[in-house]
Amino acid sequence: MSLLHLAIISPLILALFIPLVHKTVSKIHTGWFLLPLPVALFAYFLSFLGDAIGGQAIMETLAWIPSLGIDFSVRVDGLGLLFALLITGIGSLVVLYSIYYLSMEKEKLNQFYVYLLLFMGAMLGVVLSDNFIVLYAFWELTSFSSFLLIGYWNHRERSRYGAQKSMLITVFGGLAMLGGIILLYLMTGTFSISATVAMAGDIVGHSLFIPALICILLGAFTKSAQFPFHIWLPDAMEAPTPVSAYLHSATMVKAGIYLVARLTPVFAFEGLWIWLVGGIGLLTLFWGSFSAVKHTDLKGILAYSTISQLGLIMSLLGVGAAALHFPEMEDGYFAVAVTAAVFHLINHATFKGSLFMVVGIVDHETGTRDIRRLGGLMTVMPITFTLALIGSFSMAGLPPFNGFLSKEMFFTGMLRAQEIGLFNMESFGLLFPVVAWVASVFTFLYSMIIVFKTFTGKFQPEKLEVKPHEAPIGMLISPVILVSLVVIIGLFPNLVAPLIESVMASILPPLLAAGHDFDVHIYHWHGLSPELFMTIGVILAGILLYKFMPKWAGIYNRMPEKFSLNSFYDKGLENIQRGAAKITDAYMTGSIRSYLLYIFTFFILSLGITLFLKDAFVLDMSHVAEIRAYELVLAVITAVAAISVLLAKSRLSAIILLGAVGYSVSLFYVVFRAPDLALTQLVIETVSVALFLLAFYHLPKLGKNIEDTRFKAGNLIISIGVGAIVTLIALSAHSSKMFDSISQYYIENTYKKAAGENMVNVTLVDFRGFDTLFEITVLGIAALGIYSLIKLRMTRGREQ
Amino acid sequence: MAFQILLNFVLAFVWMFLKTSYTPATFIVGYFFGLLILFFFRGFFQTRFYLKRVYAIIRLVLIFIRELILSNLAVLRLVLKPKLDIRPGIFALPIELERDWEILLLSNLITLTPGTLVVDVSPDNKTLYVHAVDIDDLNDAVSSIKNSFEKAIMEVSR
Amino acid sequence: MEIVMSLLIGILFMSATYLMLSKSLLRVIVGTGLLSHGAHLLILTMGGLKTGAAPLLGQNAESYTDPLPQALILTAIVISFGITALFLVVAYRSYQELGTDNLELMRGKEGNE
Amino acid sequence: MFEILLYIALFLITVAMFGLIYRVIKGPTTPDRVVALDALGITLVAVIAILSIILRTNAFLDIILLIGILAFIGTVAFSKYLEKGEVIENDSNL
Amino acid sequence: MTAIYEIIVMLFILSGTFLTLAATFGVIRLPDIYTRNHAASKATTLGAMLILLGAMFYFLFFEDHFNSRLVLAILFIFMTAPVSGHLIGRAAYNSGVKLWNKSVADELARDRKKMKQGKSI
Amino acid sequence: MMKTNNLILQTATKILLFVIVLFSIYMFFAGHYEPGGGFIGGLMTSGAIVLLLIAYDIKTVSKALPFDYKKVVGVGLLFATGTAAGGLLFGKPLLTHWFTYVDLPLLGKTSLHTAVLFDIGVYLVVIGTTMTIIQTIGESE
Amino acid sequence: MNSLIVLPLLIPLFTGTILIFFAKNTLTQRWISAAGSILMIIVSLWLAATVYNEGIQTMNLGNWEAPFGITLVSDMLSALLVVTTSLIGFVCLLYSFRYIEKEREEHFYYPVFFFLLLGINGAFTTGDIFNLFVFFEVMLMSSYVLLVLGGTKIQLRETIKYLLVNVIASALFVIAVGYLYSVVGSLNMAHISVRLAEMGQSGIITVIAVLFLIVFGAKGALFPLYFWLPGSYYAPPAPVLAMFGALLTKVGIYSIARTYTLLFNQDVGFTHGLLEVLAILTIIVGVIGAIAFSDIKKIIIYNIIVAVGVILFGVATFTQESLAGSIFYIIHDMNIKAALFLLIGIVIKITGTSDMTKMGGLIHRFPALAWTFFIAAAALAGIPPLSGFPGKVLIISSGFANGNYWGAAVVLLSSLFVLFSAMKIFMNVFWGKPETYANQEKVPVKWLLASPAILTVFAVLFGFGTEALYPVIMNAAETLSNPEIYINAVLKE
Repeated sequence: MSLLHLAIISPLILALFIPLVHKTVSKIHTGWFLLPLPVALFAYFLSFLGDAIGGQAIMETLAWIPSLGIDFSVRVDGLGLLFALLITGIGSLVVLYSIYYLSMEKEKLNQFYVYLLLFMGAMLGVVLSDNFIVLYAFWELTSFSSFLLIGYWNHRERSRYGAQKSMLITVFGGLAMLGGIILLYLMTGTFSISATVAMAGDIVGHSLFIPALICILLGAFTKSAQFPFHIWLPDAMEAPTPVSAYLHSATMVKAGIYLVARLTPVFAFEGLWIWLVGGIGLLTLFWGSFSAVKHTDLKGILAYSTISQLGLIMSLLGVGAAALHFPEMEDGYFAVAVTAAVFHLINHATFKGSLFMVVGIVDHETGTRDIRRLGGLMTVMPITFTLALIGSFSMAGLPPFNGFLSKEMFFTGMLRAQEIGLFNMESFGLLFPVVAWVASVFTFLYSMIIVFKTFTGKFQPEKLEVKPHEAPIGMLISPVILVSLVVIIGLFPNLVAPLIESVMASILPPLLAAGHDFDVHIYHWHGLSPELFMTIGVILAGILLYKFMPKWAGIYNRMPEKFSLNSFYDKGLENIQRGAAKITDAYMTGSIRSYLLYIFTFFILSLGITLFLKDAFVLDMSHVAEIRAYELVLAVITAVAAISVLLAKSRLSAIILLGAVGYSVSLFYVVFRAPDLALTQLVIETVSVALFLLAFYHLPKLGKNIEDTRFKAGNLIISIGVGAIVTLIALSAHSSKMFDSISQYYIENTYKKAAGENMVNVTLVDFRGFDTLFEITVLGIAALGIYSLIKLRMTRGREQ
Repeated sequence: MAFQILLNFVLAFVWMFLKTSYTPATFIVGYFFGLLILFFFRGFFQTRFYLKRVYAIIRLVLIFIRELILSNLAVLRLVLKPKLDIRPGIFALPIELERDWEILLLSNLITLTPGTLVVDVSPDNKTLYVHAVDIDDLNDAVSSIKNSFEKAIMEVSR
Repeated sequence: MEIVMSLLIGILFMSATYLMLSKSLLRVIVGTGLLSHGAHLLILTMGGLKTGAAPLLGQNAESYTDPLPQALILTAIVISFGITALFLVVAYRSYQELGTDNLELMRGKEGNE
Repeated sequence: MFEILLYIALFLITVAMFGLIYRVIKGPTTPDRVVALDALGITLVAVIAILSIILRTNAFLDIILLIGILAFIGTVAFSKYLEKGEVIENDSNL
Repeated sequence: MTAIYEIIVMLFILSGTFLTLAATFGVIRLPDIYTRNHAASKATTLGAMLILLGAMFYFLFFEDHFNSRLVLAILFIFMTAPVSGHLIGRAAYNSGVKLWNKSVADELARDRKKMKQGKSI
Repeated sequence: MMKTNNLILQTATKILLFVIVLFSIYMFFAGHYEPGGGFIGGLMTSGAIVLLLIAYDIKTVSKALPFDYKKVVGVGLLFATGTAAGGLLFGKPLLTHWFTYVDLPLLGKTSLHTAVLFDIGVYLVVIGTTMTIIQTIGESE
Repeated sequence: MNSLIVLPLLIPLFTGTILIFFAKNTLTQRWISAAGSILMIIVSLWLAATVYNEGIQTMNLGNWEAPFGITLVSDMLSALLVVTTSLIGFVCLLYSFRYIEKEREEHFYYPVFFFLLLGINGAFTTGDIFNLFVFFEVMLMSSYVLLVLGGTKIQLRETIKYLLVNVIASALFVIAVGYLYSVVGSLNMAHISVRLAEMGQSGIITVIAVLFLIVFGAKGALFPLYFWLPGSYYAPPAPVLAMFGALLTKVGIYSIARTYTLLFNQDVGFTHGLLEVLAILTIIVGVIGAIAFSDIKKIIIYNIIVAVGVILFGVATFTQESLAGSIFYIIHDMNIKAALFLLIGIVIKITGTSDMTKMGGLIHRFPALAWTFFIAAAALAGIPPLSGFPGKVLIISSGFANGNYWGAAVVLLSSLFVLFSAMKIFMNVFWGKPETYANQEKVPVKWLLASPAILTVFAVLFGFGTEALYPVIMNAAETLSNPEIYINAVLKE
């Protein structure tokens, strides 16, 4: 257990103490006890920065299940470190923010912070572990903590709905990912991520490679809310805003990005990867930004915006993966997409985090997030307005903020995508920049909506439940810090360049090995490049669309709700449950007869087919005993009696006939030289008949045969089948006697070693006395059971 | 009677002691001598000499077996006769026996002899209701039972 | 003989199955009785029939019938007796409580009242 | 000869048993069946006795007594059931 | 000697068989339960007893084995058969089975009627 | 339902009972050598008690035989378990039986066998079970 | 010779018998049963340790050399299962003290409870195929009694179905043993294995193997034979349900695993292929059932069926890895199913219903209950690092490795639906607006919660401590996948 491990699980450990703290120190907001931890962790992870930038990865291992190759190995390299810093950094800010956001009196803070800490620890685990299984474990933990956080206000129907949805989708992805991991394991024989990366070249052609790739991408896509799995994210907005800011924009949803980045060196050699990651990313980018515009809930807009931004990063990673195919290309030609991805990742965390916090402030101070009820808040909340403005502009890709820089690089990457001379990119590559541009227009549009619909225009206090005013200073600290980062990075982007370089080294290690080094320089001015024109086009088109929004917004209504993915999910879930109920009800009739029919049918079919397929029926007459006439007669009597039971009309005759069968069976025991059996059978038969008679006093008379003919015919067929199968197997089993019975031993030793002469009885009390011991136990239990059954009559409804 | 038998056994054992020989043969001899002694001193007992009763029992059995065989044959004839001209019925049989086992014995004997079967006993144990396959003469049937079986049983018990 | 016995066992199983598929609880119980008879005879048949004298050393025979199946059957007989008894009581108690011995009327969707 | 006669006897008794079984099935009243059943029990004794001779074993002679006892108990139970509807009374003095 | 033994045994067995058969014949032929009961409870019993005696003699003669259980069985059957017959007859009567329509007397019914009246008065 | 006179049955039962019980005990002891054993012995004994129950009624019988049959089951199980476990005390496996031959007066050379003890357990359990079942069913309304 | 092996059987037998004598004295019954149960745990742990250190333990009962007498065999698998059974028995017993009504306690609840444990432990321990039948019957008879004890309408009705199905299955068991005996002339499983190996698996043996599958499948709730389970398990009170759900079906599974590894291991393509198909279908129908209902009892009951499928899928794959996975999973499932049933037992006691649409908000009053349930549910779904995970990973990976992609995928996806069904309970029962229930004050929640909490802690420890268990389980899996070990231990050749 190294310090690094401790750092990762420290949030989990602290989580254990939170309820205690909450209980004992109820006067102070629990958040304050929490805050030092992420800050300290942030500082701690900063200390790794030097190593990471120097290209060194720190590795610590802690044995968990080494026998299965599962170890809690932690590896800090550029990629991991970047995420760790995001998690702890934004975590600190969110905790600080939440202290002011969540009221001490009304909320169950202990639960909230426990979940939050769980999440923080889990997320650190995801990005820092070097073992797939451990990664998966933490991955699921993030899903669960997200589930709990979304359902934090669980008295709300929507919260529960959102929680369930997010969990279903992300856990589904998680499981798919687990499948992928296992497939990878089968190819590589290791669960270690770094080892897998090192073996990447060897497994490309493996038959399991593509399935593994798809499975893992399913995990990444669901987590990162890629189309069509994005539907959970908007509903996750039911969580308290700090949670949305933290989990659902800055960190958890980026776990998928992390996974894709992490496994790029493994899978990128497969063209499918580029297409899937790039294509799905682009689709998500477009769909997210397009859908964001129609929303009126600020958080809804932000949710879709997050989706679209995640798609953007994803598509960049996909396109950037092409760099691995062309190690001979000049530095950064395709890799620029990866650079853009990493850079945008950082930027997105800053501006989107701040925007969420701003929306939280607006919600907190006005009581609503509906832009139709908001407006003109600029004057009331000037600081908030400023923050929102900067954040939105950065998101829209306007200079001089950091969003502009990454947006430019994004265009570069997309433009270069056309030139990838592989996988039909020649023909369809043009789609990439086109879609990217269209999506950017919508991005611009919704960014503007966020700022201007909320803060400018007519102030409508009458639509608000509370009187709005500027937020308390504590609540503003966090967004201010984030926004300053937006500005600082916007102005001095090369501050983060070393970090990006180290991250790229993690994503594209083969290039590093091929002699490249990533030299990231980010420029504000590229000259009059196509990217610049594209940006200008975005702005112009965006403004136009904003102006004429009422005219064209109708197209959103053109898409019927029932074809939307959401209703697909809802209907699907409902239909699955209803269908399941229907199916189950259809065969679980509650009638024992149907169950027996299933069982007997299965009996007949499975054994019959096996008999047939295995050609198992043999008939060997060589060692059968001779038949005497009286035996035959006895057999006929027995059979007649057995069949007449079926026809018995009164219960007494049924019992008498059953007795007749029993007595004939005991006669068989006589004929076949089994005196003990005959004795026992006789007595038991008599006692049984007596029991039947005893019970008859309490039972109704045998009703008429109510069954109709079809019912009877069905029964008859099944019964004949059962009888036939039993007979056939008996004949073959007897014919394929292969060995002498072990009972010769008994015959020899009954007198010598057990001092008895009746072998059956000696077997019962001595050789196999154990059977007897428990057989009488069975009898004893039956006696107790019957006694209690008759004596104990509990009234209904006490238990159920 | 039980006392007499017991005494006889004791005497037999005493004989064995005296002879210091514990074989069945000695026992039988001892028993025989004891029997003799008992016979001679029978006047000292309130009850009859028990061997008499034994004789009565044997007689009863003999009567019974005779009846059994005879009436079995009768029933056989009845059953195998081509024409079924029987006249069955239930008749009441007043009895003088009192003890349970006597009644049991009587009814068993009645039942075992073909042609008659005890259907019920009256609540006061005074009457047996007997089903007969062929009641040719009611009084005949009653008196034959009373004369043969009941008397023989009385012999045994009294 | 084994062939005859196998056929007989088949018939026993057939009757048992038919009875168990009927609606009346009592018939079902009778069916289970037949079923166990069939099963017991089967073991005996499978052990080989009439391969020697009864398995008593007092018989002083050269060969004896296989005693092991007999011991097994004995155990099975006793067990099935216990079960039949319990079943019977369950049947009568449920007739008391549920007021019917018709199994079709006893469905009760999967435990719902 | 002895053997053959035994078999004949066995056969005849089997015929008798069939006759009784006919009565068991035919009825018409339940007591009829019980009567036949009781007789069947006794016939069974005879069958086993003859079988014992055929098989030349005394292993089954216990069964004869047993059947005797059981047939008796069975008949008693049946007739009590027929008469009272229940076999064992809780308290007959009520 | 063996031949004589065999003849003795066979005599018992065959006569027993004959009785049994006859009894069955009666059971089938006779008109009502009461009369059938006669045949069943006696002739059968006697037949079985004869066969048992035959078996006993067989084992006594040929296997030199005096089987006490066989004797006991004979006695037992001897003791129980009439009781069974009685019980069945009574059960039949009490459960309301009518006598054959050609029956000539039913004094039990008469007495019971009397008793009832006596009680009711 | 009118009361019936059970005199014949009851008297016969009194006599037959002893025959049956004696026979059952014989069966029980014969088990090791002849057909028989704990099961049949137990069942026969309970058969005798059943006969009593039929001939009389539960009240009378339980007055005459005041056993709690469930406890008889328990005792029987303890007997069987105890005999079985006895071997463990001597370092032998469970159910290891032990026997010897002794010369007893009158009875002659007899084998003493722990299997008989085990069989007594079986005997008791069988009686207990059968009687519990029959008695409770009989008692129930 | 070590007498340790019989103690897990003798102790419950003895305790159960003693308890018969104290029927009316519930307090004494509780003390005795607690003592017996604890003793069982100690002994079984000791046994497991011995097996681990010294190899397979056997005892030739009555000192009759194998294969002539009955041999008890405790290999690692059976020892592990015995340990788990004893633990769950103890926990359910503790729970029963406060959950079971006095009337039931006075009517032989505890003795029969111990006989049930006896039957289960016996079935796990015996090395004789017919003796297995006897133990099955002990177990079944106890389960009938426990199921019907109380005599409510639903109990009676469901007992009839349960009884009938099991009577049939038992009869089939008997005839299967008969067939097998006819062919190989032996009952000792190791000996049968030897003889089967000698003769090669002829067609008839395959048929018998399928028959055994039907027999055990009916008890273990395999696909077309499981219909009796949901209804029957619905009827009894929670601790009984927990015992049933956790243990009974596992005996069937164990038997399948035992026979299909030790006896019928030659025509694997057919027999194990069939088993595999059935296992997958079992998972599917289980999942369908689990998501179909809004009754919490039923949801968990259907989850039993899912688990049966998963475990048997591992058995069907028949590699050492997959068997290890199945063993991991079976132990996990016994533990967690017991926990879940005990938990919903508390919920039902509090709310007086088992319909989750009629409840809500329990988390506010009973947070500990809610969180225990949450963790248990996560463990049920096989979320790492809880107990279900290692088994599932092993089963899936060996499924993939053997080219059974669809089967493994079904196993994988079943987790999702299992989680869904369990979380549905969590959200509907524990989340939502708090409501008040008539019984909520009267239920001794703290006491009752102790039992499932213990089990849940086990589930957590099991997950984290997988490494500690790993050699033990691999030991068990090795014995299963390599019958020679078992045979040599039993026949000592």
